[in-house]
Parts: sequence; structure tokens; C-alpha cells
Amino acid sequence: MNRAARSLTTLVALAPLGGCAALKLGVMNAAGPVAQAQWDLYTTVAIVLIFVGGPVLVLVPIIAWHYRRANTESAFRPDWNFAWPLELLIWIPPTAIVVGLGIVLWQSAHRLDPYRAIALSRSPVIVQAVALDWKWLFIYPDAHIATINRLPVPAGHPVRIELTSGTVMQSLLVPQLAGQVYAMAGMRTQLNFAASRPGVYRGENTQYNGEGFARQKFDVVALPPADYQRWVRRMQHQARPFDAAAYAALFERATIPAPVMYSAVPDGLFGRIVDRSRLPAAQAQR
Amino acid sequence: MTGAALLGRLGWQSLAFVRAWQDPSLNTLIAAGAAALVVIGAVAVVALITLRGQWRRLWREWFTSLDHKKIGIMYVALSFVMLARALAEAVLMRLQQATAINAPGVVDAEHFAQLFSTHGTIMIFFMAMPFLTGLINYVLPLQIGARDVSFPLLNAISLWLTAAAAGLMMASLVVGRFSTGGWSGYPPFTETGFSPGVGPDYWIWAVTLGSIGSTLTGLNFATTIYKKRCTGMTVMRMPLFVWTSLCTSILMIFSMPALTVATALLALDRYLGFHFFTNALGGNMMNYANLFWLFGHPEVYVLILPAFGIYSEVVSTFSTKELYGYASLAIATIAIAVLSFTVWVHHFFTMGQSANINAVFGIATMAIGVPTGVKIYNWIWTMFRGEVRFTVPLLYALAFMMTFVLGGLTGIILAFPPLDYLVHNTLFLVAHFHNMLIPGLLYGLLAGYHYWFPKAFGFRLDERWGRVSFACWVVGFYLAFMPLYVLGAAGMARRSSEVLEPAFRPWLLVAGAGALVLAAALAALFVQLWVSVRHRRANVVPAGDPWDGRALEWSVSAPPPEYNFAVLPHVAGRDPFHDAKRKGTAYAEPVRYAPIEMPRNSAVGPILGALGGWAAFALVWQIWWLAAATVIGMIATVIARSFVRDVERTIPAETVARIERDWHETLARSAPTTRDFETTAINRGLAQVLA
Amino acid sequence: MSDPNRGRAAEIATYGIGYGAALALTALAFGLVSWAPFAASTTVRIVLGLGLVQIVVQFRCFLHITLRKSARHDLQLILFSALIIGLMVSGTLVVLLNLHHRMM
Amino acid sequence: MSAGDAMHPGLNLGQTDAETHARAGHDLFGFWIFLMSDAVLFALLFATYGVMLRGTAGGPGPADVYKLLTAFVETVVLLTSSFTFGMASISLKHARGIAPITAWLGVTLALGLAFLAMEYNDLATMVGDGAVPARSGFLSSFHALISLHGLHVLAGCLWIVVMLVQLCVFGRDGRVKINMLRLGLFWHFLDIVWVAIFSVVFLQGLAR
Ligand code: HEA
Ligand code: HEA
Ligand code: CUA
Ligand SMILES: [Cu+2]
Repeated sequence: MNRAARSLTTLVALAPLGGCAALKLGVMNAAGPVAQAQWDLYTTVAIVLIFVGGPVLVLVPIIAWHYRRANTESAFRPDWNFAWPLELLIWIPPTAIVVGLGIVLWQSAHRLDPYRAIALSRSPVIVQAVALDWKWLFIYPDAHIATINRLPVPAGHPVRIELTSGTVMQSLLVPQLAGQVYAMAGMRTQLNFAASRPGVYRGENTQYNGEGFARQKFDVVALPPADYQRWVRRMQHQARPFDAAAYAALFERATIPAPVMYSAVPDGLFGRIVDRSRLPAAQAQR
Repeated sequence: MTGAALLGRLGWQSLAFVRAWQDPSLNTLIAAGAAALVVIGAVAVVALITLRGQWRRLWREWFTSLDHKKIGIMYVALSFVMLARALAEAVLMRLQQATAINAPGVVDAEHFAQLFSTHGTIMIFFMAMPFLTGLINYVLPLQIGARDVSFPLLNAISLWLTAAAAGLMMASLVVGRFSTGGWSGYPPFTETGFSPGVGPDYWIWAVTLGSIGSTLTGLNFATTIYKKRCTGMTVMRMPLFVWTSLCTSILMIFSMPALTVATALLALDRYLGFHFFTNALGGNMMNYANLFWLFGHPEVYVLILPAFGIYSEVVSTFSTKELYGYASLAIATIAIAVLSFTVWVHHFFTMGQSANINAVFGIATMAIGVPTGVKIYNWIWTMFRGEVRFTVPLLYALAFMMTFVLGGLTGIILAFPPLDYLVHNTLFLVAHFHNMLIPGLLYGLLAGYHYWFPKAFGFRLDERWGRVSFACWVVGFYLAFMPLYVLGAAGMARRSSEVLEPAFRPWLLVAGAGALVLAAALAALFVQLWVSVRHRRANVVPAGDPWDGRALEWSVSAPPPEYNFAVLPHVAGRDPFHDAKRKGTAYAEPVRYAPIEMPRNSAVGPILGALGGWAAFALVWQIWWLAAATVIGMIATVIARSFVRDVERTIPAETVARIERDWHETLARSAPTTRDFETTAINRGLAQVLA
Repeated sequence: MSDPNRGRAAEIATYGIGYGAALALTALAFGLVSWAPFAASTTVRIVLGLGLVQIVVQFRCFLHITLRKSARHDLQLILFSALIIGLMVSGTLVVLLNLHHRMM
Repeated sequence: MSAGDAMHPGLNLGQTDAETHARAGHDLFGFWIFLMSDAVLFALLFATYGVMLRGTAGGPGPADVYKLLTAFVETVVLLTSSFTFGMASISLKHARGIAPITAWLGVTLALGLAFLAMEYNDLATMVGDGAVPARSGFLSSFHALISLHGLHVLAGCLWIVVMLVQLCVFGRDGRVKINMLRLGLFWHFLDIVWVAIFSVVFLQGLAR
């Protein structure tokens, strides 16, 4: 146990050497209401769990050491094997804790259901995300633009992502903003979140899908709403139009070096990709 | 195209060596090196056996044996071999992640994917399962006072099917490539459309063979426990290890079919173009996740329960005290087993089902914490008012209790759907399950290995090297896996062959160092074995009871005679041997010895294993003639065996008498040891009993 | 050796009764579907109920699972299996139909 | 466990020695466990079938491919075979020679093969009409479920043949008896699975 403590100390000692930077990328540096609620829940649960695990961590070394063979002071009762008070102590409090946590769990599961819209006064942004090999396509159906591997959103507005996959099952995670949900071919799932302050947040696919998996990252760029509007307009005018070649390129199994933007995205592109997967295997799977 | 008919998809390109020759890179060279290791290892073993002229003896005394003790040992030996490979892969993975931070690293992405797929598959199916099956095999009949398991031949068949499956895993290193779909093999990624090669097929058939073996094993153990307990051993007098073995067997019986269905349907998709899990034409990949975890969750309790049983035995023995709260331990075990069928959805909280469903399964998951905690507290109360001896097995038990709790608590965090959304598929999850599997399962198996080794081989393992190894396991574990919690919470996805985030580097370096310490731990374990074998004369315990044991397995010689008990025991309490020693009735010699019937050796096990392995290989490479021939061969073997009537062999009373008298003479010659000297050469396996 | 007051005739009768009952239940179920006197959903429910009854009958008459003490291990086993199968099948249907609902 | 106690389900051993009785109690329990494990296999295929019912992908659905009459005839044939197997078990217990046993077993075998032939014919017709398993998820699950049951029946038939041979070679020795009892459990169990199949698959699919 000593050793364990020592190795933990090593870790703590190493942390200043840059370890803390990692933490900034995660939920503990939440940048939106969903992640914030998740982080609050996390800390609540963790505190309760300290009280659950604590007794074991304390009792095991103390009892083992106190009742060591060499200690002739300690009582030795080799036939003692039961006591109702102890029995009740080990069944009832944990059960009570689980009941308590269960209530928290039930409520939080409903409150943080990814399908649940974020209650903010501003209007929601709708984005359609398509998981591809090995990139993400984000369609902004209202603005008729699309991006690959970059997801600009207006800070302070709720974002509602509808997901599908143009290939295998994948999972979209933005740790600082929201948890993940799977994207599956032929199906639509949903993820709601909001960024409460401008910034750049790392997003990724967490479900292994082949060689390019580790590079399938993207940035969620939360812009001040006015900047966002400007960006949208700029894209509508300057970005490359989404044509047949662009559509075909989506399904090539490749990573892309830098984000790509498209304008003139046709209506119903997302629906087309959802339906595409229901075609016979030979056409859909390549 | 006669070549295709004859050899299916097999070609020169399939060989790892050829690939390395044509395209020599670090990556292909590592692959070829691994393949070479397998080939050289196999050749060396064969050569060694041949040179020493041991084939006949091996075949007669081991391969065809139906003795549960030998089968148990062979299982553990198998797990050893597989473990060495899986550990090497683990270290390679950790090195890759520590070096591939905005850099190419050691292996390429595809190779890395094979590494985690084979590592996970091997650790679960071909390290953990054979190891615990081996231990149960060895100990169970001894503990319930039986001469063998219910179906000895079936037992051998299970072993050889498992071995064949493990062989297939090894073959995949040399011929072809393994799956890149992880140990869970999720389609549609593993469908032909996305993984056209042989990889997923290797995975499918290895796992299927293994799971058939495990189902049969579960059936065998459950029947044994139900029907073969000795007189007086009521259900509430069974040693706790027997209880956990029973629950594990029940879990195997009912959960393995789910895996078989999942892999079989995937095979139908891949081979015959069915549409169970495809994207197109009405396939439903979500059902695969559902089926796989219907198996997968109970499976993790299959793994942990026997370890719990081992801890119960070890804590009680080395606290010199009766187990506290037997009934509640038994009830907790049953509760865990039953509850484990009600929580599988927690592995895919993120698939998109409603909050109601997630909440119900989340709460059910947390509920398992209660009986688990009860067990831990029972062990603590067992040490309470005892006399605790810090031998290696007990050290493992202590480290287990302190570390497992942490993993259990992170499990509770994962059970909260909103928190799982954040850390699912990240290194947080990887840290959770290694935190359960290493301090829980592995320490348990190691504790059991140290505890029962003297029983099986007649000499103790070296204590000093045991402690070194233990220290490395603990330090290595914390170093290798605690950083992963941080990385996971920071969003680092599991199964990443490359890292684009320099901020992760310090943690990855620590984890990499930890993996090296773990490798040292394993090395220390091998050194310990070597040292112990060399010094075995000093450490022999022929009397059979080196630890002042409590259950029946300690009441016979070490190693035990083939028939286990010359006279089947009668028991009247929970710790029968412990009580007998106190009452002075232990080691009583019967008035006379009777002849004993034991099953005759049979070649059916190895034959079915070999045919099964070749059938699987043929299916992987689509060599249809071979597949058909081997399957027909298997059916024919079974039918032929049903015509064999001469399946029993009688050990004459005189032989029994001679063996038993020898042992009693040894007993008479041995000086009783007090517990203070149990880890020294004085210990000859006879415990001094203070009435 | 076996139960003394259950002779050969009684055994044949058990199989006979089982066979008769099974035939009747089968015929009833097929009849209901063939002539469709009820709405489809009602029919399905009745058919599934009849199937269950028939399974119990066959367990009783062909497999001799009874409540007697001698068959208790087996009965326990079968009931436990029924529990697990119920959990697995109902869980699968509930979860996957819910998923279907939320995604398609 | 006294011999009288060991009145195992299907265990009608008559005037056998106590040893075989005890062995049978033991061996049959193991076989029951196997059957239950097998039952889980079938149950999960049923669940999969339920999940995939809607996955017709524009191809034929249940009502288009199932036929009530043949399903009924198949059911009656299989049920009858269960009854004739029961008669074989009774002869095993009471009859003197092996002739009645082999006769009843022969009838059972014939019924089993007839069932298989009908089923094969059904599936062949479906395949001929384009209702192949590769057409849709629904058809995949249907074919898998039915074929698995069919394979079990086929295995049962093979087992009957083996038992017929063993009866001739060994007469009614202990192991033959125990194997007959196992086979009995297997055969009756398949019948029960079929009840589930015709209720859940055929009748549910055809209910209007
Ligand atoms: C029992 C299961 C088990 C065990 C013991 C281990 C042990 C280890 N595992 Fe892991 N691992 C898995 C099961 C296990 N693992 C699974 C299921 C996966 C997921 C695969 C997937 O993604 O699909 C995984 C994945 C996994 C990854 C991939 C993570 C990712 O996805 O990014 C990594 C990375 O480094 C890793 C590391 C390690 C290390 C360093 C060890 C070891 O170094 C720890 C030390 C262990 C040993 C040295 C072996 C055991 C030793 C003995 C049994 C003693 C021998 C006995 C005698 C000599 C008597 N494991
Ligand atoms: C031996 C193996 C083992 C064991 C025992 C466990 C035990 C538990 N596991 Fe773990 N788990 C795995 C192996 C194991 N797990 C593996 C291999 C995976 C991932 C596979 C993959 O994806 O590749 C996984 C994944 C996994 C997930 C899915 C995460 C995801 O995919 O996103 C979840 C979620 O709920 C979970 C939860 C739990 C819980 C709650 C327990 C509980 O049983 C823990 C109970 C223990 C305690 C709680 C501590 C002690 C108790 C007390 C001190 C008493 C008081 C307690 C309370 C009041 C709560 N596990
Ligand atoms: Cu995923 Cu429907
Ligand atoms: Cu689980």
C-alpha cells in the first residue's frame, strides 16, 4: 500500500510538468450547460463515492495490520463468524446509498437525455452530422452550407445535432460540451448541447472504425453569434459548391488533411445519405 | 482455379514473413518477428520433446488423460503461453501510445488494431478463462470430496477445443491477419463490406470454439457440484470457492449461447450474405451489440467470481480464522450472478435508447455494488479478530481489496448514463476494466496459483521472488492505469494508435513505464517458478497441508493421488479438515482399502480438438473440402466413441494401499510446523495443531 | 424400482393424454388463424397463450417434469432458465424496439 | 440417493441395477443443463426474429411466404413422432426383447425424416420464389431459426440411427439405456421448440 502511495506521489509530482494541460481538454473544463451539468453530477457522485470507498481503504490496512500474527495483544477468536449488527451495517447503508444514488441517477438520466432540447431563450441551430471514414460531415440545412471536420456554432445558442453514418457505427464526442451518441447508417440519432462561451473545443469519433480512426478529430468552434452569422454568409458565397464529385468523395475511405467547406448544399442531402445505406449491400458498403 | 479449390483464400501473401520480405518496414518486421517467435517456439518445443523422447509419455500421461488434476494443469499451462503473448502486445501498445504523439510510433494503425483486438480476445478468452477453468478443475473435485468431475471425457474435450482455439489465435500471427474489430467485434465494421480479409473470420472461429468449450465446461462443473458432493456436504457447507464456481458455471451456461448466436449470425452474414447486422437490407447492427453484451456482461462476472472464491479461501486460511458471514457471502454471490443478467445495456448507454431504459439499467448496475461490497466487508471481518499472516496470497488479497474498490467506484460512475456519455469508449473505460481485471481477476488467479501450487506439485513457490513479483504488479498497475483515468476524462478515445494532443504526453509516459514494470512482474513470476523448481527439494510439502488449510483438498497428499481420496470423505461441518485436525480425526487410516474405478485415458479429446482446430482454420480460409472432412471426422469420432464400452479402469486395492501407506509413513516422519515457519524449509506440509 | 403404482398402462396413458392435448391445442391454434374469428392482435395473443399451455403440457406429459421431489432439481433448473430466457428475450425486444422507435 | 428416488424425468429404467440408476440421474441432469443452454440459443434467435420482423427491406413479408397447411401437417408429424418416441421409451422399460423398441424407434425416425423432407421442400419453394435469406434481414432471421431447428432434428435422426445400431450390437445395456433417455429428452425438447416456432413464427405471421 505504501508503494501505491508512492506511485501516486510520483504522479502528483509529474502533474506540474504539463499534466494539467490535459485536464483542460476535458469535462472538468466544461464550456456549456450540458457538460457543466455532467461535471456537477460527476463531482456529486465522486464525493458520495469517497464515503463509500473510504471505509474499505481505511479498514483493510488497519485491521490487517492490527490483527497480524506477530501482534499478540490483539484478540484472537478463530471461531467467531457472525454478528447481526455488523451484518446489518454492511447490507443496509450500501443499499440506502444505492437507493439515494438511484434517485439521482433517474433524474439526471432524464435531465441529460441527449435527445432533450436545451432550454435557452435563443433560437436553436440545427446541424446534421454524418459519420464518414474517417471524417465528419456537418450539414447546416437552413444555410445550405456544409463543412468537413469543423463545426462552427454560435455561442449561447442551443445546438441540435442529428446524426447518421455513411459507413460503420461511430460515436461523436465533444468532451467540453457534451457527451456522446452513436451514429449509425440508415438511422438518425440526436445530440443537444450549447457552448456558453466562445472558444475552440475538440471533437472526435470514439468508436474504432479503421486505420484513419486516430485522426478523425475536428474542432467545434464556438463564435460570438454575430461572427457566426458572418461566417455563414461568407461560406455561402465563398465556399466551394457541393457537387457530385464532392458527394462521391464523401465515401472514400480516407482522412483529410484540413477542414473543407461547401456551399450550395442541396436540400435533403442528409436524408439521401440515410436512405443510401438501406440499399443493397454491394452499393452501400463501399 | 484448382488452387482456389484446394487452398481456398490461402496464398503466399498470407504469410507474415513474405509480407515483411516484400515491404520491409519496422511494422512488418515486428509482425514477422512475432510470427517467427511463434514458429521458432513451436519448433523448439517439438524438437525438445522429440530429442528427449518424451512424446509417448506426454501422450500417455497428459494429452489423453481424463484426470481433472492434469486437465487443470494443462489449462493453466495454456493460459501461461497465451498470456506471454498478450502481455507482449500490451507493452507494445503502451509503447506505441507513449511514442506516437504527433509521430509515427512503432507500429502502423492497422497493426495496432490487431494488437488491441488480439490482446483483448486473448486475455479474456485464452488467458483468464483457461486459467480460472484450470484452477476450478484442479480444486473443485478435491474440495467437494469427489474423485473427478461428472464428465471427465467432456472435460478433456473442452480443454482441447479451447487449446485448438488458442492455436488458431497463434496461427493468425503467422498466416494472414487478425481482426481489427476489437474483442467485441462490432459490425458493420466486421462485415465483409468493411473488413473483407480473413481477420474477423479468425476472431469468429477462435471465439466460437472457445465458447463452445466453455459452455461444456460450465455444464460439467455445475453437474459436478450438484451431483458429486461427498456425504454430508450440504449446500450450505460447500467451501466458498465451490459456491463461486457454481455461480460462474451457471453464468457460463446461460451467457455463452448469446456469444455463440452473435458470432454465428455474424458468420452467416460474412459467409452466406445474410443480413443480420449489415447496414443495408433490413440488417440491424444494434442487435449485435445487444447480443454481444448479453454475453459480455455476465462474462466479466464469470471472470471475477472464481477470484472472489479464491480470496475467500485465502483470507480465511491466512487469518487463521473461520470465514465471517458465510451465508451472506453465498447470498451475495448468487445475487451478483442473477443481477448480472439484468445490466447488459450499460455497455451501450450511448446508442440512443430512451432515458427510462438507461435509468433502469443504470440503477440495476449500481445495485450490484451492494453484494460486492458485502463480500469485501466479509473479508475484512474475517481478518478481524484473526491472526493474519502476510504470505504472498494474502498480500494479493489485500492489494485486491484496496484497489478493486477504486475500479468498482469508477464502475458506479460509468453506471450513470450521463457520465457514461462522457467517458464511454475513452481510456477512462479502459482504466475501469483493467482496474477490475488486474487487481480483481489477475491478483486472484495469482493468489490461487501461489496458494494451490504446493498442492499440485508438492513444493512451495519461492516466497522472496513472490514478493518481488507482487510489488511489481502493484506498482506497475497503479503506474500503468491510473493515468488512463485522467486521459479518459480528458477525452482520449480508446483504441487510438496515434495521439494528436501533446498535453497527453506526461500521462502516457507514466503509463508506458507502468507497463514495463508489469512486464518485470511477469518476468519475476517466471524467475520465481524457475528458482522454485530448482530448489524444490528444500521446499517440498509431501504431507500436503502447508498452510494449515481448512477444506478437504488439504487432507490428501501433495501432489494428490490419481484417485484423490482412498475413501470418499464424510463431512459434518463447514471447514471439515480444519475441524478434523482439531478433533484429532484427520489422517485416520481406513481399516481396509477397496479397489477404485477411474476413467480410462482417451484420445477423443485431442482428436476432436485437432479436427476442430483444422475445421476452424479451413473455414477461415474457405478451404471447403477440409472443413467438410474435419466436421464429418468430428461427428464420426463422437459416434465411434459411443461404441466403446471399455471406458473404466480399476486401481487394485493393493495399489491404493501401497500409495496410502507410503504417504502415512511420510506423515509420521514429518515434524509438525507452526505457522511462524510456514514459508521456510522447515515446512513439510504437516501443520502443528494447537487444539 | 420405479414408482410401484404407476404401471405400464398408466405410462402409456400419460403419453396418450399428452399427445391428445397437444394435438387439440395445435388444432385450435391453427384453426383460429385459419378462420380468423377475432381481430389479428387478439388472435396472436390467444395463439401465444395456447402455445405456452402446450409447452407446459408437453413438459408434463412427455418430459415428466412434475412437482414431485424427485424432479425438483430439474424443475428448478427449468424455472431458472425460464427466468433468464424471459429476461433476455423481453429485454432485447424492449430495448431494440425502443431504439427502432427513436431512430427510424 | 436411493434408486427409487432417482425417478428422473423421462427416467423410466424399470428393473435396472441401482448403479445405472444413479448414473442416469447424474448424466441426465447434465443433459438437461445442455438442453437449457440450447434453449437460450433458440430464445435469442426468437428474439432476433422479433427484432427483424420489420426488416423486410421491401421484400416479401411473413404473410407472403408462410403456408398454414404445410406448417400444420409438419406440426402433426413432429407431435406424432414425440408420441411414438414415448412408446419406444415405454418398451425400453417394459418389453422383453428389443424388437418393440426398434420398431417404435423406426417409426419415429421415419416421422422425423418426413418432417425434414417437408421442411426442405418448404424452404426450397421459398428460395425458388426469391425469398432467399440474403434478400432481407427478416428472411435471414427466419431461415436461420428454421434451419437451426431442422439441423437439430437431423442430428436427432442420426442419433436414432446410432441407437438402432447400438441396440442390435449391445442390446439393452446400461449405457444404451442412458443414451436412449438422453435422446428422448432431446427429441421431446425439439418438439417443444417447434411449438414455439409455429406459434411465434407461422401463426403470428399469418394471423389476419
Ligand atoms: C483479463 C484481461 C486483461 C488483462 C489481464 C490485461 C492486461 C493488460 N492490458 Fe489490457 N485489455 C483487455 C483485457 C486485459 N488486459 C481488454 C478486454 C481490452 C480491450 C480490447 C479492445 O479494445 O477490444 C484491453 C485493451 C488494452 C489496451 C488498449 C487500450 C486502448 O484501447 O487504447 C491496452 C493499452 O495499453 C492494454 C494494456 C494492458 C496492459 C499493459 C496489461 C498488462 O500489462 C497487465 C499485466 C498482465 C499480465 C502480465 C498478464 C497476466 C498475468 C498472469 C495471468 C500471471 C501469469 C501467471 C503465472 C505465471 C502463474 N489493454
Ligand atoms: C472483472 C471484470 C469487471 C467487473 C467485476 C466489473 C464490475 C463493474 N462494472 Fe465494469 N466493465 C468490465 C469489467 C468489469 N466490470 C469490462 C471488461 C468493461 C468494458 C468492456 C469493453 O467495452 O471492452 C466494463 C464496462 C463497464 C461499463 C460500460 C461502460 C461503457 O462502455 O461506457 C459499466 C457501466 O455501467 C461498468 C460498470 C461496472 C460496475 C458498476 C461494476 C460493479 O460490479 C462494481 C461493484 C464494486 C463496487 C461498487 C466496489 C465495492 C463496493 C463497496 C465498497 C460497497 C458500497 C458500494 C456502493 C454503495 C455503491 N463496467
Ligand atoms: Cu441505431 Cu436504429
Ligand atoms: Cu458490464
